[in-house]
Amino acid sequence: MQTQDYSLKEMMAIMAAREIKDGDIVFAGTGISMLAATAAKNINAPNCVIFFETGAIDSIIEELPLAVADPRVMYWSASNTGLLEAFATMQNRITGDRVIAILGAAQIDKYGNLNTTAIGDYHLPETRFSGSGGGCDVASFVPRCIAFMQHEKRKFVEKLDYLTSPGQLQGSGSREAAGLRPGGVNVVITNMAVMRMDSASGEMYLDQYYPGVTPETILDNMQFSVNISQAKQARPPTETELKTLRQKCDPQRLILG
Amino acid sequence: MQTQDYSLKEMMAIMAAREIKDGDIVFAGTGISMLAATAAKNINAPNCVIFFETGAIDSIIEELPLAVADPRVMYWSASNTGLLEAFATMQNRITGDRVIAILGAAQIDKYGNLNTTAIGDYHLPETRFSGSGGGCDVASFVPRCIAFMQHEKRKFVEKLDYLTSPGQLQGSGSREAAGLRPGGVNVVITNMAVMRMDSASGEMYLDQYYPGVTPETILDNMQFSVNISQAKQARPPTETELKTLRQKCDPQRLILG
Amino acid sequence: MNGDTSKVMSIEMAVSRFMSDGAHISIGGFTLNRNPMAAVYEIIRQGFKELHVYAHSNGTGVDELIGAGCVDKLEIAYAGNGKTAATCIRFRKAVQEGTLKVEDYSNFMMSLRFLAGAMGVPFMPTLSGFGSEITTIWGFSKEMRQADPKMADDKLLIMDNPFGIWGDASKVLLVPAINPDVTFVHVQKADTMGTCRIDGLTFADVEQVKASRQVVVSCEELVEPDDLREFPERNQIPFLHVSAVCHVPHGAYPTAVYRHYDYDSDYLRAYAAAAKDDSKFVTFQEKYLYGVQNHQSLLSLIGQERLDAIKADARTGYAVNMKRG
Amino acid sequence: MNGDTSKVMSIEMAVSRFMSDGAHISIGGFTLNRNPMAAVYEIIRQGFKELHVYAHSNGTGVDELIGAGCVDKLEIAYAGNGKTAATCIRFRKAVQEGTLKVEDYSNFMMSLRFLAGAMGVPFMPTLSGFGSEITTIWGFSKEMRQADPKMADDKLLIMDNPFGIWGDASKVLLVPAINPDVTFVHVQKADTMGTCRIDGLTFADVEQVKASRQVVVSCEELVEPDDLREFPERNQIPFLHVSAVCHVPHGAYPTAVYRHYDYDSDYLRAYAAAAKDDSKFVTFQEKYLYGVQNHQSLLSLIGQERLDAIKADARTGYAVNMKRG
Repeated sequence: MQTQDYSLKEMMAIMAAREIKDGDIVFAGTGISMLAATAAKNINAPNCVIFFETGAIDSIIEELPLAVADPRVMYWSASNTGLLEAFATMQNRITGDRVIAILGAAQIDKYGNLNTTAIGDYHLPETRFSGSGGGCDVASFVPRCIAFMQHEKRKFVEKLDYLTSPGQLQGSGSREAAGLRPGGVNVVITNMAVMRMDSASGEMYLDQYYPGVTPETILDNMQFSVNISQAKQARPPTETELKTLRQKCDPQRLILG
Repeated sequence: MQTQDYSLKEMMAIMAAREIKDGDIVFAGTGISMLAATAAKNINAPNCVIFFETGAIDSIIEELPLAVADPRVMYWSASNTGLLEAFATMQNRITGDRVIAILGAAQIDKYGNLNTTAIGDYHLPETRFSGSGGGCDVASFVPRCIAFMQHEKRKFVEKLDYLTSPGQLQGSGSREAAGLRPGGVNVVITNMAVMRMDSASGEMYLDQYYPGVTPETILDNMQFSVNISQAKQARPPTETELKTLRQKCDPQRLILG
Repeated sequence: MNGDTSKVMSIEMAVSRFMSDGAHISIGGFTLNRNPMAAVYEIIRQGFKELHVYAHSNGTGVDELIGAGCVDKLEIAYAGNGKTAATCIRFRKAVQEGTLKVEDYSNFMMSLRFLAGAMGVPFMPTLSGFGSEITTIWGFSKEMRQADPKMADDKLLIMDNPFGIWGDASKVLLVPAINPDVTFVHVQKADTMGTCRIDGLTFADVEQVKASRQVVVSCEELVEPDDLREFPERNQIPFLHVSAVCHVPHGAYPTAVYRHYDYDSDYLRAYAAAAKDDSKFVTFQEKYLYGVQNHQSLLSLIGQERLDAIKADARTGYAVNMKRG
Repeated sequence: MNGDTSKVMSIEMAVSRFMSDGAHISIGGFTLNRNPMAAVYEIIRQGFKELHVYAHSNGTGVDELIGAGCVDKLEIAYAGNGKTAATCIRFRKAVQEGTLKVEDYSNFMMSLRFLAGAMGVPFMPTLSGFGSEITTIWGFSKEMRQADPKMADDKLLIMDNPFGIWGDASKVLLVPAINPDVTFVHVQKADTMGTCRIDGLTFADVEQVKASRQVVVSCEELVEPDDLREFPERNQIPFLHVSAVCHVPHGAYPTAVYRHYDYDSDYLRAYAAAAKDDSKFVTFQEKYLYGVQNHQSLLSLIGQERLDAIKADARTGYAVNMKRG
C-alpha cells in the first residue's frame, strides 16, 4: 500500500470524478475541481456537461483553464453567456436539480458549512481569503455539492471563523428553516478520505479511507469527531483512470504538478 | 382654410414629429406613431433614436413596419435584443429620462389616463381591445408621452371603462402618491387639436387647434370640458415637411392611406 | 459533442409527447413574427383542450388556438396582430361571449414573469403599473387561484420599497413567476442537442424557454452541434433547456422569420376576414387546418408562388416591396 | 447613422473627464480576463483616490487599484486571480491592515445588484445566501450607510415570500441596486457611437454598463457604426448607454481578450511576486505604472516578443501551448 503509483491529487481527482453521473451538469471551479470534472467527462460520464459560473456551457477543455474566466473555457462551448445566466441555471429548479458542484474552502465544519472569507475577526482578519465568489450561491442552490479539502486540523474545525457557503447549517431541518432548499455540501473529498453527510442528521461521517490511511489518522487530523463505523477502504484509481487523467486531462501537469 | 393640401393624418404625424427633439430616444408603436417617429428622424431630429418595445434600437426604417415585431424594425439596427431590455431602458432613469413615447388608446380622460383594454364590464365586455401591450409600462416610466387620438365624444370620456395606462391619474400629486415617477401622457394629438396637461393640476387644456377647426367644435367632441383660454391656431405642415413625409417616410402610403 | 440525437423528432411526435389537455403552455414570437405555427396547428389538429396559455403579445398563434377552442384561460398583455387585426378577432369574440377567461398584464410584466420563472425566483419587481386597473381588477378570482396549485394566489402585489427610497422608488410592484408545462418556440437554427441560434429580435423567447418544464423547438435549419460551436456567443438557448428539436422549414408560416421569410399578409388578412364570421371561419379552418395533414401539406396548399413572394431579401432580411396593402 | 464621433477620445481624456476623487466605480471583466487595464492604469496615474469600487470577481484590475492606494471602500464577491493569486495579494494586505473597508457578497448577488441598477428597480430577489454570514455580518455599518446617500441603508434584506410558497420558496433575499458613477469596460469591437460587440463570455459587463451613469468603453478595434449593423443581434451594448469610446489595442493587457490575446502569466506572476513585499512592490509600480506615460508605453516596455507569445490562435481564441507554469 505504500508503493502506490499515484499521487494524492490524482486520487482526489478520480474520487470526485466517480461522484459524477452520466448526464449530470457539472459546476466546476478552478484547479483540481476542473480536473475532476474533465476526468469524469473523459472516463465515466461522457455526457456530463461541464459549466462555469462565468457563463460557459459544455466547453471543450483542450487545455486546462487556470481560472473560470480563462479563455480556455470559451472555446467550442454550446453557449457563452454571463454570470446571471450561469447562476440562474442553478437557482432554477428545472435545470438546477440536475447540477453537481465542486467547491473548495479554507475551513469546513461537521455540517459541511464552508469558510472561504476570513480567519480571525471579519473586520480585521488574521488571514483574509478571496471571499464567496459563486460558492455561497452554489451551496444555496445545488442539491449535490462536493467539497475538496486538505485533511488538516486547522481546516476541519469545530466552529468556522466565518460561514460563507451553507452546508447543512446546524443539521437536521435547519437548511429548510433558514429558507434554503435541500442541498449544499454532502460529500467531502480530502487527501485522506471521502466523507459524507448523514441525510437525517446532516452530520459528517467517514465513508471511505484511502489505502495506507487509517480512520484514526483521519480523526487525528480534525478538530471534531465523526462516525467511522461504516467506513471502508477506497478503491484506488485504475490504470485506465490514471492514464486518462494524466494524458488527456492535464498533459501539461498544470494542476497535477 | 378649407382648401388645405394635406390630410389630417399628415397633420397629426407632423404635429407629433415636432414634439420630438434632436437626440431624443423615441418609443414608437405601430401605425401613425411609427410614421411620426420616422418623420421626426427625417425632418427635425436627425439624431433622434427610434426604438421599439420588441428590443430593436435605432432601426433603419426603409419600409414602414406594420407591427413592432415586423422584420422591418430589425434591419440595420444598433442592437436587436428583446422585450426585457427595451422596457428596462425606459424603467432605468439614466436612459428612461431621455425617452419620448407615442401611444394610442380607445378612451382618454381629462388627466390623460388611457384605456386600451375594454368597453363595458371588464369581465364580460361590450367591446374588448388588445390590452396594455407595453402601454401601461411606457406610461409608467416615460417622462414625456404623446397620445394619438381621434377627437370623438366616445373617446374623450368623463370616466374610463378601464384605466390601462396611467396618465396624471387624478391630477396634482396623485402619480407620485400611487408610486409613479413624474411622466405619463402630457400631450394629446388628435385630428383636430393638440392638447396638453397642466403641469400643476394634471388637467388637459387646449393648446393648439388646427386650421379650420374652432375651439368650440373641439369641446363639442369631448365628454368633458377643458380650458381653451390659451389656445392658438396650429401652424400647418410646411411643404418640406409634407414632401419628406410623403416621399421618404411612407411612399407606399401604408399608413397615410 | 456526442451528437446525441434522441431529442430530434417530428413536430407531430413532440406535440403528442409533451402536450396534454389542461396543460399550461406558452409560445414564442411576437404578433406576426416567429410564432411556432407548425406546433400551434398540430396542437389544434391533435385536439388538445382546456389549455392555460401565457402570452405577452403572441398574436397570430394565440388567436388560432382560441379560434380552435383549445384555450380556457389566457394570461396576456396584448392580443393584437399589427395592421391585420388591431385586436385579435377570435380573442375578442371569445372574451365578449364569455367563453375565455382572461387575466391582463402588461408586456413588461409578462416578460418579467417569464424571467422570474427562468431565474428560479418567485417574483420580479417593477415600477410599472401603479394606478392602472391591471393592479386592481383581477380576471381570475382569488378563490379560483387558491383552488389551482398551478396559479399564484395573487395576480400581483404592491409593497413599500423595503430599501426606503433607494432606487428613487417609494413602492414596488411584484409579479409572480410563470413556469409553463411546455413552451414552443420556432428559431432559425437549432442543433441536434437543442442549442438554438436566433437571428433578429429574441422577444421573450429565451426567458420563456428557460422558465419551462418542457421545451419544444422547431427550426428552419437543423444542424450538427459542431456547426454552432465556433461562435457560442451567438447561441441564446443552450441545449440544457430543450426537450425536443423538430426540423420544420417554414414552421412559423404565416408569421415571419427574419432572414428567411416575411409574414404572409394575404393569409393573415384572409384569416382576419374569415374570423369575423363564424360560418366563414369554420370553412377557413376546414380548409387550412383540418383539411391538411401536417404543416407540409399546408405549405403545399399555400403553394410555392406565395412562398416565393414572401422570401426574405438577402440584404434586409425581409421581402422588399412585398405587397402588404 | 450620422457617425457622430463626439464620444471618441483618448483613454487619458475619458478618465480625466469622467473620474473624480471619491467616485463610485465598477470595472468589467472577470479575474484575468477582459479587465479594462488601460483605464485602470490611467486612473492610478492620474491619482484618483478614495474610490468606492463595486466588483464581482474583477481580480487583476481591482488589486492594482487597491495596490496603488486608490480604493477606500470595496463591495466584492471574489478577490482572487486564478492560479497566480488564490487571494489577491494587495487586497489581502489592505484588509488585514485595516486600510480597506470591505462589504462581502456572492458573485450572483453582485451580478443581481448590477442587474437591478440596469433595470431601474431598487432591488433584485434571490434564494441565495440564507444561513450564510454574508447575510448577518455587515462590513459597512448601518450608521455609515445612513450617512452616505450613495449607499443603501441595508446591505440586504430577507423577507417571507409574499406569494406564499409560490416558486417553492419560503423566503427571499433582496439585494439593493447599484448605480455606479462610472463603469469602465474593455471590448473587442466598438463603433464611434459607442455600440459594442463582445466575443466570448460577457461576464456581467452588460449589466454593469447599463447600471452606470457614465460609461467609458475601450476597445481593440474601433469601427464605423455601419460595420456593426449587418448583424445587430451580436451587439450586446447599444450606444445609448455609452459616454466615451477609446481605441486602445491591447487595452486589457495583462488580462486576456478572447480571439485577440491571452493573459500574460509572466506579468501576472511578476506582479504577484512583487505584491508580496512592500518595497519590491514600489519598485514594480515605479517601473510598470509610474515609469510609463501611457498604456502604449507600457506595451513598448513589455516588448513585442511577449505580445507575440500571448497572441491568440485563430482556431481557439487563446494562445495554444503558451507557457503558463
